Amino acid sequence: MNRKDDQAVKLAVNLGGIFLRNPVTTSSGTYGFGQEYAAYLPPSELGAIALKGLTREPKSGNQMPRLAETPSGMLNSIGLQNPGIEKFIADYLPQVRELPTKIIANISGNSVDDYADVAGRLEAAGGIDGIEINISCPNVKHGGIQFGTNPLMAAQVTKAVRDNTKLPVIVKLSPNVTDVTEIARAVVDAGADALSLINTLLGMAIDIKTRKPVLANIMGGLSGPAVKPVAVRMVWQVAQAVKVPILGMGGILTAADALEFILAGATAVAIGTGNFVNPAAPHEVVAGIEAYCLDNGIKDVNELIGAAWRR
Amino acid sequence: MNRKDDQAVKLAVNLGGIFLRNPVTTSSGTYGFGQEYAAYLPPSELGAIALKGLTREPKSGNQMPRLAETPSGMLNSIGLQNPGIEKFIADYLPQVRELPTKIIANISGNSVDDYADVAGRLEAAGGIDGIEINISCPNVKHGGIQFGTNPLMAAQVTKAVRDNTKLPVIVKLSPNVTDVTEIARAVVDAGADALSLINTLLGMAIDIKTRKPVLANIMGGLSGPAVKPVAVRMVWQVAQAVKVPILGMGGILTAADALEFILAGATAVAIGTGNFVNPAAPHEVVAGIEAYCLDNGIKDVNELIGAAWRR
Amino acid sequence: MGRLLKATVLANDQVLSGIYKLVLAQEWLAGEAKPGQFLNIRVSGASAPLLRRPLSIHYATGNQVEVLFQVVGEGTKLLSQVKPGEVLDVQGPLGNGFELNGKGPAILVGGGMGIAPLVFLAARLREPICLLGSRNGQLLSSSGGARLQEMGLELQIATDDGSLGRKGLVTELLEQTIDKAGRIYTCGPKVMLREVARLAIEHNIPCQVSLEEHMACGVGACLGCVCQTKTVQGDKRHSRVCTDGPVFEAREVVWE
Amino acid sequence: MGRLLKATVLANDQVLSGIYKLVLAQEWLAGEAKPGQFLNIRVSGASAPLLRRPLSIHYATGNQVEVLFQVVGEGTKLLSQVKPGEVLDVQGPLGNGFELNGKGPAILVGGGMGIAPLVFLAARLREPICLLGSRNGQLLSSSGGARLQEMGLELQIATDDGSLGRKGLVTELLEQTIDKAGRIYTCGPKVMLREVARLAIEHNIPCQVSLEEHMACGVGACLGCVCQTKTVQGDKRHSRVCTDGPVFEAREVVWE
Ligand SMILES: Cc1cc2nc3c(=O)[nH]c(=O)nc-3n(C[C@H](O)[C@H](O)[C@H](O)COP(=O)(O)OP(=O)(O)OC[C@H]3O[C@@H](n4cnc5c(N)ncnc54)[C@H](O)[C@@H]3O)c2cc1C
Ligand SMILES: Cc1cc2nc3c(=O)[nH]c(=O)nc-3n(C[C@H](O)[C@H](O)[C@H](O)COP(=O)(O)OP(=O)(O)OC[C@H]3O[C@@H](n4cnc5c(N)ncnc54)[C@H](O)[C@@H]3O)c2cc1C
Ligand SMILES: Cc1cc2nc3c(=O)[nH]c(=O)nc-3n(C[C@H](O)[C@H](O)[C@H](O)COP(=O)(O)O)c2cc1C
Ligand SMILES: Cc1cc2nc3c(=O)[nH]c(=O)nc-3n(C[C@H](O)[C@H](O)[C@H](O)COP(=O)(O)O)c2cc1C
Ligand code: FES
Ligand code: FES
Repeated sequence: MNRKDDQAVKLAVNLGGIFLRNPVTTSSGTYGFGQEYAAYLPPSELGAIALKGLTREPKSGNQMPRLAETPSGMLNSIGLQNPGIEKFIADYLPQVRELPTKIIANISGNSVDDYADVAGRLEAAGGIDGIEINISCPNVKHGGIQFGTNPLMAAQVTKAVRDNTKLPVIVKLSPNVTDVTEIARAVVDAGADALSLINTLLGMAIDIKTRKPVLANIMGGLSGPAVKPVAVRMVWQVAQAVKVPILGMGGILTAADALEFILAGATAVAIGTGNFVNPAAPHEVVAGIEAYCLDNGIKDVNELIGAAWRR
Repeated sequence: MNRKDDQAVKLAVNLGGIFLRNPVTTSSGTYGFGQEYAAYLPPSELGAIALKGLTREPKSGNQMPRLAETPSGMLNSIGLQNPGIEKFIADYLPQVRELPTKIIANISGNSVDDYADVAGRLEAAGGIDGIEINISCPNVKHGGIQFGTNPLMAAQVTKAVRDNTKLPVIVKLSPNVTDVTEIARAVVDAGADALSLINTLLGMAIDIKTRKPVLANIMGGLSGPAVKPVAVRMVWQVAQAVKVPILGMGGILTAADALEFILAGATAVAIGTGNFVNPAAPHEVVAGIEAYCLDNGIKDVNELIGAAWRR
Repeated sequence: MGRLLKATVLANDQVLSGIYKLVLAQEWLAGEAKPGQFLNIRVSGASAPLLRRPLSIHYATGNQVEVLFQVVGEGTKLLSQVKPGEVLDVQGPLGNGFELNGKGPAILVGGGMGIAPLVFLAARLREPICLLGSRNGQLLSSSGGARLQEMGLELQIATDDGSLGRKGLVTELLEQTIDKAGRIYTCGPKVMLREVARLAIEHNIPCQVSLEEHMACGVGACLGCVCQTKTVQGDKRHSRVCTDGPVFEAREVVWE
Repeated sequence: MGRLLKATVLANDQVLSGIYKLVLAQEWLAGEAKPGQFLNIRVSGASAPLLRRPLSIHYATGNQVEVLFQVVGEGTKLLSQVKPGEVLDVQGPLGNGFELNGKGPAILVGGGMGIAPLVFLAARLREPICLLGSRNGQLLSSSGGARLQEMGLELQIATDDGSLGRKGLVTELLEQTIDKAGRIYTCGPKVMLREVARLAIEHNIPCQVSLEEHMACGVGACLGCVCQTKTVQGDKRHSRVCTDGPVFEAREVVWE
């Protein structure tokens, strides 16, 4: 008998064509290529893993220091260090493919063409269940954030990827914008199957001893519990503005945090910085969501999506 | 002999024509009309006090709950509760005027005319050292945030106030924008003598028990240490984009926090949420800045302004 | 007027699962404190939990101040871990407190943890009658009931499960006793307060209610903790629970 | 491979102002730990301080694991307040550790708190010679010097103030001793490591350096902790200090 049949609560969700066994995933850049935490948490317990951001060419990333801890959060400026799509497919994908969960590849580029090319190559290589377009990484000079703050460019990138792959396409939105719903509508119109939000808030820290920015890259992306109120607000706004499912993230540590996102309108959630604090967090979040459903007579987690505004 | 002559370190700064005895002020909405904390901290120790936001008509503010604590921060949706400009001038200003520190009135409105009118009446009443224009309050339906996210409207409001008063005009910027420097340039061109930033980040929290937003107003403003990295980043950006002095704020609890803002380019700083946590914070911040200067052979705190990028 | 104080922890004992009695050495505070006032206590040196926690003064005498609190979240959990000898950052006394003067027999109506501040109040009144309600007898005793009994006062008790006193609501006790009342003082859950206020207004008896709201500053500066009040003329306004209260006259509050 | 573990605190004593020795009961960890590896310890149940703190294994035996740490900020301050009997959330053992096999006499070069992990290393090597440097003698003894002496090892000491051993730098000691060395192991401040590496490369002696970087995950997932390394061919890349290190061969590191 299938283990799922035993479950009193249905946890499976459909994230724009990616079918997740439960709504809990791990976010891009915080879970490597899925191997690093495998000893701490069986990947089979996860709805999906989003891989570290990939680019057409290899990238050695930013100079050090790349990290700074902040109140209830952290700044990072990794700068998309990655082996490049070719080496990824040759050296890493064979192992990634074996992971017993859904795999979402996260892609970045300097041009529309870069994005389309990387997406196409990933689909051709096989073993990837969805493409997450990172139009919002604040840590690279060219591309990245510009695409994420301009609705026209965001739509262009989305359409190019959409046209070059049949895989479900998720667009990851930047929170560093005046109106996140404007970008959301633009990329959904351009063919996005789902949206993920939020990427990191642009922030910085200054070392008062050296009187210089702490990060070599000066600015970095703020993540962790500190950003949760902003993230929940944006999920709430976007969920009411578009019809595609949302992968909600930003500061999730516990099941209560994850439920805030789901009630705000997220179909699934991603844990990023939370993994660093507690590698068992995804496990605890799945268990906590299940317990919450049981306690509240909820038979299917899908009933909770957007329940804070859907009446 | 004047006490200031004894000081080894010169702490006085000029905030766009408001001369502060030291760079430490308290921020609007967190310090009432300056009386509430007087028993905890002699106002004479402060560079200035910014008063709770004033409007043309009295406002009873938003429904309860108005507060939610978040990781290293808090959400508020007070909704500009205030007695209105007329009653303020009649009943509160006489006491405010007696406070032994500089007084910055913070004003909001539903229309350009509202702002100009309130500013004019304050100047006529006397006893106010500067006007801070709040174009960025996320807690009111009309006006407020719309002015703060649109450079043209922000400039309009600034110009109207500028034309209606000779008092120094500070414009308080919203962080909920794609490019804060765009708004900063617009209001400086329109005549702002100084800028203050950041106001609160738009956020929300959901109560998973009731499955409703915690705040009656649904969304609120995020403040406290959680937002500090975003605030420092914006001060850094704006300080390099405009020539007017900056009043930096967002999450300051300690002298080290305040110094980050000054090094990023702030001429003075404001403590908001930090007062709630530690009513002695402004005192400790002044003492800490002085000690830092002494330790580092800095004779005048003005030498530190923007030192993280000025070479 | 409150002050920012250092207070040494003399004891912090669990009196029942999840309920702690914190005893602080703070002479100035003990001398200044009035029944119904509260403290704003910093529970962490780190930035989370950020805000102070408002807790009523349970009792004050000599150089000691007591607080009785229930662990409900992160802040009270941290407070429960504080050990004797540690020094806490305490702001207080805050709020207006109860008006002790008044005519006729005083009836105190306490529900749940709302019983805690009534202990200090009872000690300052002449032979008050105490009507107490809680989920069960153990909880009731631990949240101040036992202490009131030791003080030799007349107690009437109601519990949800009937494990102590009558099975039912404390407001049912009040209905039976209200005719004897010259004035009423009450603290507890909102639903209870509303019913006590309703009865008091109906019987035209002065009634002081102690309200609770989430707070940020505790000193009237942030306007985060307001409740709706009305003047005799019926004009409504937002009053601050922290400084205009926490104690209000029942008929001034807009109970909706 | 590291695990997420619960470890009971057996002791957490201040050995010198600001330096603490934390003793944990964790049998699996004690069995698994190798010299040069580290733990990632959660210092708060609240969200601030958020990240775990990386701390080297000072010693491990039986069912006990020891950590020697200096209070430098909020996280280590909280850790210093942990009391015996409390249970800590510990992740480890992490990192690759030192390669114990090698030819010729082993010379250990430790500076400051970098002496701490060398204690565990020394216990697993045959008669290593220990060159130790610190600001002063007290600090040197408290950060592992005394322990190494108790182990009956040959110590050579240099302090900044000359209060113990020679006045000067530990690298000066190394210059005098390096001809005896078959291999070198070193841990300490970056400037010291760089000089040790330079001498070792100059004399063509294998040298393992233990690096330190700010970390977020500690398991190789976030790429936050990288350092520049180079292959024999001179190709440069970013290697993760947490998993590719913290121990690197001196000639693989790009010392700029
Ligand atoms: C004037 C006053 C007197 C009080 N006296 C007592 C007392 O004597 N004994 C006692 O056990 N409790 C008392 N309370 C309630 C006490 O303040 C809360 O239980 C406590 O703040 C919860 O903090 P937490 O971090 O454990 O819970 P969390 O739920 O994690 O707190 C989250 C946030 O909500 C606030 N909060 C949560 N519940 C309340 C509440 N009921 N009232 C106000 N703020 C709340 C917290 O301060 C914090 O900012 C009093 C409250 C007020 C306003
Ligand atoms: C592999 C490794 C092993 C270590 N072993 C020891 C040891 O055995 N004994 C010991 O006393 N210290 C050791 N350290 C240093 C120790 O991790 C830091 O002193 C500690 O993290 C400081 O935390 P804090 O909150 O007290 O200081 P803060 O300065 O307040 O910390 C702020 C942030 O910076 C990080 N940080 C600050 N200093 C360092 C540092 N030197 N290295 C890495 N991160 C840092 C903190 O983890 C935190 O995220 C080791 C570091 C590494 C990387
Ligand atoms: C160290 C680090 C690296 C990240 N790298 C990427 C990346 O490569 N691509 C991407 O889309 N997001 C990246 N992110 C953003 C996260 O996926 C996530 O959107 C963000 O951190 C907010 O979630 P959190 O608060 O749970 O971490 C990174 C975040 C961190 C902390
Ligand atoms: C309770 C509260 C009320 C506020 N009211 C106002 C206001 O009336 N006008 C205004 O310009 N800013 C208002 N603010 C914003 C603060 O002045 C400040 O910009 C913001 O809180 C960031 O600083 P902080 O993190 O130090 O609090 C308010 C903030 C808080 C927390
Ligand atoms: S808590 Fe700030 S006004 Fe009452
Ligand atoms: S700390 Fe994350 S890769 Fe090393």
